[in-house]
Amino acid sequence: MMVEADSAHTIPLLETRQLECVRDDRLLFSDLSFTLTEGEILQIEGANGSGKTSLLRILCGLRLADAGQVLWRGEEVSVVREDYYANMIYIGHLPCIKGDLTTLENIRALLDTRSQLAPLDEIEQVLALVGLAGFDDVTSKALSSGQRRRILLAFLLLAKARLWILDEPLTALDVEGVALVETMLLEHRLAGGSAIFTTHHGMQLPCAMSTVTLGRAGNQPC
Amino acid sequence: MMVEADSAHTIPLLETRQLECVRDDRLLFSDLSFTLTEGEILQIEGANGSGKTSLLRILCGLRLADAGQVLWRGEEVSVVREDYYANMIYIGHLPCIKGDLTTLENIRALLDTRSQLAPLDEIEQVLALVGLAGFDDVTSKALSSGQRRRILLAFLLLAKARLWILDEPLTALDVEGVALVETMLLEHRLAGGSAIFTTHHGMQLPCAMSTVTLGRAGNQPC
Amino acid sequence: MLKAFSHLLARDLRLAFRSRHELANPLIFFVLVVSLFPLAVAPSAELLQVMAPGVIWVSALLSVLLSLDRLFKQDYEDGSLDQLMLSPNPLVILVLAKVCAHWLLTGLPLVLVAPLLGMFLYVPDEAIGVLMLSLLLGTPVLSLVGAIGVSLTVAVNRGGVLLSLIVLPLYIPVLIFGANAVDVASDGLSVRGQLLFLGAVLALALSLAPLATAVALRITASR
Amino acid sequence: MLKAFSHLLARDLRLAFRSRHELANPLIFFVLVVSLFPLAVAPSAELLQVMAPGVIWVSALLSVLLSLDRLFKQDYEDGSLDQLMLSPNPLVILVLAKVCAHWLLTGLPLVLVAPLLGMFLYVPDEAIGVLMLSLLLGTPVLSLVGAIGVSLTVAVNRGGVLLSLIVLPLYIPVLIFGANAVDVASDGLSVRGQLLFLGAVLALALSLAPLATAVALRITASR
Amino acid sequence: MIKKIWAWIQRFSSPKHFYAISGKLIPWFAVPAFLLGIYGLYMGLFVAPTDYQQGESYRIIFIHVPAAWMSMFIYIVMAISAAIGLIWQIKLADMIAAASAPIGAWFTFLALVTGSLWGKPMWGAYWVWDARLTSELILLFLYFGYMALQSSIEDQRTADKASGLLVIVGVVNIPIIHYSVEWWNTLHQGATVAKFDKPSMHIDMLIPLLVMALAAKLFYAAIVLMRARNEVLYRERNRQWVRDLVKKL
Amino acid sequence: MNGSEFSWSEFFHMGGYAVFVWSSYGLALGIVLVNIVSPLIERKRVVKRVKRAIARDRHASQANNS
Ligand code: HEM
Ligand SMILES: Nc1ncnc2c1ncn2[C@@H]1O[C@H](COP(=O)(O)OP(=O)(O)OP(=O)(O)O)[C@@H](O)[C@H]1O
Ligand SMILES: Nc1ncnc2c1ncn2[C@@H]1O[C@H](COP(=O)(O)OP(=O)(O)OP(=O)(O)O)[C@@H](O)[C@H]1O
Ligand SMILES: [Mg+2]
Ligand SMILES: [Mg+2]
Repeated sequence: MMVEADSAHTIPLLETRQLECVRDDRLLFSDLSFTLTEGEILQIEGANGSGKTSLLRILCGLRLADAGQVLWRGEEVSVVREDYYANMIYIGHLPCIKGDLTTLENIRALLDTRSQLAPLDEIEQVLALVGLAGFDDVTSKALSSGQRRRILLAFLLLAKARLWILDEPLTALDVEGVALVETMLLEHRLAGGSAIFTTHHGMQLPCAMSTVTLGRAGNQPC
Repeated sequence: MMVEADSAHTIPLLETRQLECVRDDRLLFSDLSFTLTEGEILQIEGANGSGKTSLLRILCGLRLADAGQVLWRGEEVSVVREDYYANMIYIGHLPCIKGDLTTLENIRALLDTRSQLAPLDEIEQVLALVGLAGFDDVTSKALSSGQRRRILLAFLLLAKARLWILDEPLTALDVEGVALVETMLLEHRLAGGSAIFTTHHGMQLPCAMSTVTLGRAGNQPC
Repeated sequence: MLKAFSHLLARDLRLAFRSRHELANPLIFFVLVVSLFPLAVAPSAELLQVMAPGVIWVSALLSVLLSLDRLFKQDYEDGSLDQLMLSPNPLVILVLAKVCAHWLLTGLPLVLVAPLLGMFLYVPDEAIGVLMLSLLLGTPVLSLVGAIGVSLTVAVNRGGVLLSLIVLPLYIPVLIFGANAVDVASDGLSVRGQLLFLGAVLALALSLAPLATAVALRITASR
Repeated sequence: MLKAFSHLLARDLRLAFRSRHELANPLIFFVLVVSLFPLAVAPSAELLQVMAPGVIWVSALLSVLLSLDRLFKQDYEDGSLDQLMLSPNPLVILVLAKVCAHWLLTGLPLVLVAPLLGMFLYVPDEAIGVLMLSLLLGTPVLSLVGAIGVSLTVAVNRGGVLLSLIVLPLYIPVLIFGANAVDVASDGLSVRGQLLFLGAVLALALSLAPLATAVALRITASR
Repeated sequence: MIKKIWAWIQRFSSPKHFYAISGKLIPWFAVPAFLLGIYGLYMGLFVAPTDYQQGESYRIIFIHVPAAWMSMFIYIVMAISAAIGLIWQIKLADMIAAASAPIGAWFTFLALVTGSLWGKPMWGAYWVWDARLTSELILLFLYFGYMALQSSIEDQRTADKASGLLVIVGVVNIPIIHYSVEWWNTLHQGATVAKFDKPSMHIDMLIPLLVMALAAKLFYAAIVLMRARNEVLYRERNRQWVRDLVKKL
Repeated sequence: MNGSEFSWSEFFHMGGYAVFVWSSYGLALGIVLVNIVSPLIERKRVVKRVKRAIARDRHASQANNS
């Protein structure tokens, strides 16, 4: 809020400069620059294979861009890695869930990687919120695909990160689950958080939302 | 068509009788009976964890029901397995795709398991239809998640089975892909085929569609 | 049916040839393990010669064991196994095709490279033929019996060592008779008995193991 | 940072204890492989005694090798590894925690059960202590160096044998010195040199391997 | 100053520049390699005297020793270029490493086989489990491991870095090969077969040996450039300059 | 050889070690040749692949324009 005052000097939360990604001889995108400010929600659009997942992984620093930079509060991500990772959370296509651990243990393990602790009753509360009440001591391999995704939603809520990077968060969720994600995003934004996400299924957010659209893959040989 | 004439004696294509499924002490459904006739499209509805996947796998004979029967043209599935499998095709959550094979080889391998052959130009045509034109000699691990699902759609079209059993066929598909699946289902129905599918994302079919709804999981201890 | 068999065989072979290094791997593992022993024990010719049949057979067994994973595991995880089980063709035939492919890719190379390793370990020339023959009869059994083990553990994740626990005891008769044949041949005696035994075991395994594997798959892959 | 270390260690241990059979598996594999040898070679006491150090060490090495997969593979496949790499804590610490867990679950049990196997294979009593000590110094190196190998091959599917091709050559010095120490101790000679060497290798591996592993993970897990 | 050097390195190591220069360099290595090879063979086979202990069989030395030296030398070259590739992100260095591996593997193989062929008349066996022999065998496996890893990772950048790291880790084997003869002796008293008693070598033997070793190095330089050029063409296949160039071929 | 006159048959005989010596030299020659030939073949293959890629891209861009 204070920063807004002299917005001329505002440093965006996340910024990309001339990003380029090449996979298997195909130029997926190049010269991709955009910024994300606090409280902004950004959807990455694009057809299948247009490079959304690749872009998100580059934003996270899990993949190297073939050219260009990703800046966190004005500094190269690889330089301020610790600060960046402490404030960012990424949830991708993959489950990140151990079938042999219970719901509760899975959440604890995920939080542990971020060195975060959460009291049991808070976890219980969040589990109820995402529709997993009563499943806290069920081993995760006995959960359905949608239920497993809901564990990740709980993790997302508990981690309290400032920036969410979500790759198709609606996968496997039922109608109620979709509504839940929408609410979560709205509340996150109200609390000043930002988010970048992809989805193929129209997400209806009653708020301003920027979009970045990636071109169709395979058209541009590089 | 001929069968319709004396519909009193019509044997349904697929019929379930008092199916029951218990997983981990939770009764997912019981006393589930429905029929599917030729040219009928049936959606299985239900929240996350209500047992849709389990039901479909039981219908395929990949899983044993805890009680009840599945009949294919009036006969127990385990008895007429060969006839059933020659006319049915199941596509589940999993990719069934080998990352090391090319798109073309993957399709060939899938057809081979059904002892079906398809001439190259037919395959090319279908690939173009599902939006994979030009990807036929790309190894599949270099495809995006949506592109991989499209290989399965091509397989589905080429296998020319009478009954389709599809578990969330819209996963990872973009808007265009969703429209494609809708068209495929319609044409399949026009050709006299039947289908059973699940999805959480409203599929708009401009035709009659039956539904079976499963209850919320975990509510009924058994 | 024959077509289903040959198609699946071809697919598995193609899959293996696609990653060519992968192809050489069980072989290299075999060579590596065999050459670990002379390093670990004092490398005197007499000692090595006495150990040789045992070392070569144990290594062959281990390298087949290690490569078993590729029989069904991957197919289970990516769902291809579901499609195989939904095939109108009898599952037994398909299983047999996969086992054949596995043997061609792991067992056969071992048989072919064994003479070289035998020479490294000072196996007398007259026993080299028996070494190859015993492996030729024995390795298919290892693949066939291994298939049962894999199909039982396919749904268990990280089943690597569980698999060996299940399979190794079943391998022991083959190991004993195979190694013993080479041992006896080194002393210049007749090995007809041992080879007949291995042949009989092979016939038995060939007729029963694919059935058992098919049944096991239907049970374990139900998720 | 210490907390991140201990939490991850605890998670891995808990995961292992959750499937209890899994826990015992490397141990059982070790015992099984060691006992294959008396079956495969003519079981005379002198022969076994000469072979014993080599056989025990080779088997230990193989059972660690086989269990390496569980270090990162699963985490890579289910995406947990991504989360580890996105942790605000240094990756080296997390790697070290995972390697520690791995050693506690595979190396340590081997050290504890080795005396029993040594006695089975007629290792003289005075060499038993050295056997344990050499394994105690050597198995952590196997876990540490193995971690590098796993992290390099984590993105390669069916990398099982590729892993052994990469890792076994690096294991050989440890094997030679470890087995030799036991051998020499059986003859009643001093083994200070060998044990010092193993200790030095351990110190080196402990300081460099986690770093190399962390670097390798950042490279290979980019998909 | 440093900046200037850096800029120069960057320019020189650009694949395009390298391709142009290496094309001109190859003959400068290949021709001397050929001439030295002929001269070395002549000296070794016709001029060098018969060894009073080993008779004529020692002439294998002129193949065996250069090959053995090359097997280690090439590995070290690979490790250094891999390190350069990893640290300074110079693609050319990775290509040199990748191009070296098959050559190194061939030399290792040659050293192993000629060693065995020499061992039969000298020790009465083609193979003994001596430390040096074994560690040379391990070196062959390290080469194989590098090539296997390189080819099994699809993404070229990842493959280069991962296999580069592997070579660097594998460097520990080199001193083991070199010093193993002594270590093994201290360990296995009396068990050693390979005690190369080398009475200070006759100058007529030493010269052809050194000539052959030099010829081998030059040969390697020529071949590695040829291979690296192929790598450049393949990896830069989407660049315009490669396309223009290939169209003319 | 020094002093006594040179004889080719003696030279090829290598004091009884002919098999070992000449197979070493033969193998060395073979390996040298393989090392020379394989990059040349490889080069042909690479050039062919690049040419095919060029053709494919021209094809694709024509298809796009029309
Ligand atoms: C398969 C068998 C053999 C292998 C793998 C082998 C390997 C090697 C290696 C790696 C070197 C280079 C060592 C270094 O520079 O540190 C070398 C050098 C040498 N080898 Fe062999 N060798 C074998 C057999 C033999 C035999 C049978 C002889 C002769 C009796 C022999 C004589 C020599 C000599 C004279 C050198 C040069 C020594 C020096 O540079 O200090 N090698 N060998
Ligand atoms: N392997 C398993 N073992 C025990 N219970 C399981 C197993 N897999 C699923 N379940 C339980 O069975 C129930 C139904 O799972 P199923 O996968 O059939 O649901 P679904 O309707 O397909 O859900 P989704 O929409 O999330 O895919 C879930 O409540 C889950 O807890
Ligand atoms: N491992 C890989 N190696 C080479 N190319 C790849 C790899 N993974 C993906 N690609 C290619 O990169 C492109 C983008 O893939 P990506 O997964 O980023 O797409 P996406 O936008 O997430 O698609 P989807 O909507 O289907 O998830 C695809 O065209 C694909 O062919
Ligand atoms: Mg994606
Ligand atoms: Mg489901």
